[in-house]
Amino acid sequence: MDLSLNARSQGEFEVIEVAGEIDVYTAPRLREALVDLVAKGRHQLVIDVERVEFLDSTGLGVLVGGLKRVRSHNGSLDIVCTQDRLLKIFRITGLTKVFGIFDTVDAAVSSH
Amino acid sequence: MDLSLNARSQGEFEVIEVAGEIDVYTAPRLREALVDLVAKGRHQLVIDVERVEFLDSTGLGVLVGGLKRVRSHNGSLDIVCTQDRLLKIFRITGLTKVFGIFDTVDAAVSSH
Amino acid sequence: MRPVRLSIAADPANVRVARLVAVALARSRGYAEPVVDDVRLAVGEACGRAVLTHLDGGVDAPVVVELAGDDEGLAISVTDADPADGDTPVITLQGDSGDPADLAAEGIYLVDAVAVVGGVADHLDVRQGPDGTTLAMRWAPVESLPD
Amino acid sequence: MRPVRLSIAADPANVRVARLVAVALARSRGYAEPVVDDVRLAVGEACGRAVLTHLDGGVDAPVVVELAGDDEGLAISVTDADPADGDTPVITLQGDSGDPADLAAEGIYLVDAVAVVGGVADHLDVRQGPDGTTLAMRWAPVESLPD
Ligand SMILES: Nc1ncnc2c1ncn2[C@@H]1O[C@H](COP(=O)(O)OP(=O)(O)O)[C@@H](O)[C@H]1O
Ligand SMILES: Nc1ncnc2c1ncn2[C@@H]1O[C@H](COP(=O)(O)OP(=O)(O)O)[C@@H](O)[C@H]1O
Repeated sequence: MDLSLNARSQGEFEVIEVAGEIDVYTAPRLREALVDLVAKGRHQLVIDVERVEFLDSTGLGVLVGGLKRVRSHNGSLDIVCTQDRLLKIFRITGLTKVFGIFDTVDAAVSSH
Repeated sequence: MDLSLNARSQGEFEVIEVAGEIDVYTAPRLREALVDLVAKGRHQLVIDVERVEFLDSTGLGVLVGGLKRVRSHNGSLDIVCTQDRLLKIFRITGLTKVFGIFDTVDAAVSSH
Repeated sequence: MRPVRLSIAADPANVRVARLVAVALARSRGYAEPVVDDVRLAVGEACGRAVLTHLDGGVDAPVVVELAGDDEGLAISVTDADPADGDTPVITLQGDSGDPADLAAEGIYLVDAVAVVGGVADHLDVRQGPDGTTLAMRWAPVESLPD
Repeated sequence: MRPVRLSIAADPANVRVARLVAVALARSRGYAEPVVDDVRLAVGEACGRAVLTHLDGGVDAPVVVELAGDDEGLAISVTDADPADGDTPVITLQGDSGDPADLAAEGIYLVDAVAVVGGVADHLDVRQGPDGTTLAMRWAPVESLPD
């Protein structure tokens, strides 16, 4: 399964739904998408990984890179994730302390 | 996916439903099942491969072996198969001329 | 995709690993499912044949599967390490093999695996060398590859 | 299941082939899905790291993955062919790496792949030799194997 990306605006937030595998092969496409959004002035990002089947440290690196980028514009990057197998890798890498991780897009948006 | 076998009597016929993969690894289990049935005096066999996902020449060899065995008791061995990808290998190997191949178990049974 | 080589110990359980890799490669190259089915079958037959050849001959070396996809299509070869000698049956490609039911002594080579490979690959090349036999299969490229 | 060796050219697209083989092996050995997920992740991380190491270093040789399951569990090793020299970052296992967000210069080694492997394998052994680095991972056997 390859990577698929779908972005939509929800008020001042941009919600990116990611499906498939975020790995060493596909992570560059996610990075491009994030860079494009930030370049267009979208700095409040919510990344929904509920339909992601695999996430590796390259993918996490891209998420951290996105976070850095939006923060330099006083923006935010939250994650929507309830899957145990993905939460596990956020935990192992200590990234649960870095990202806001929410059960739903609405919870992420209303946290601000 | 491994091999699963399920046999039931339908009058004088024995219907064997096979699911999964019949290959060089699992074919011996199918052979054993056929040998057992013949040893129990069941010589009218219908093998339903509708739920088989993969069949190789080792599996075909076991089917041909079963056919030989029941024929020596004046029995029969018919195949129930409508899947193109399985029919293709029966065709390539010339076995469409050797087996009765039917769309349903009832069609196989009522052909006798 | 640059090439992948898979070496499997001669165990029937390993043949499905080779099928799996071949299917993944074929799908990633954009082949339609009927072609993917052909690739699965061809690789399964070629590896099954090689594994049984090793087991029969007591050959300890692994069976080697090489897979590559490029602009010229998909190329997969399966090599056994069974030295060709007088005992090795001459492999006849396709051909009119007569009634398979007559052959049935329930041997493993009952249905000719190589003929099946030849039936589903676009091109098959059988090379018998002193160190073993290679079945080299090719499939033509798909018309339009996905990005 | 007797061993399988997979050699992949250093291409990010090939890492998923290695994951696929590892998952197939873990499932065939009867591991529960959460362990299968760990195996998938560990092999993905180890191979991703090795592939990027080869690409960074211009190393042409393949990355080698060896997989075996036996009564002592599942053993998978991933070996790169990047000679250890002064430039090779010393790999620190797990450990307190501080705030990952501070590290983020968006480099590929931002999140330590080896730490992830160490986090999901039952046992990890890192061997750095003159010819390359091997990550040797193990998982304990499942309590009761299926027939
Ligand atoms: N030399 C051989 N010739 C033909 N088939 C073989 C040979 N060796 C093994 N096989 C096939 O492989 C099957 C499984 O082999 P085996 O080593 O018993 O594995 P397992 O114990 O996991 O079933 C056998 O039942 C047989 O059909
Ligand atoms: N030296 C490298 N360091 C880090 N990542 C790399 C390196 N080489 C390749 N990659 C990663 O692999 C991705 C895909 O590589 P590439 O050769 O461009 O394949 P493709 O053209 O199929 O996408 C790159 O976008 C990059 O993220």
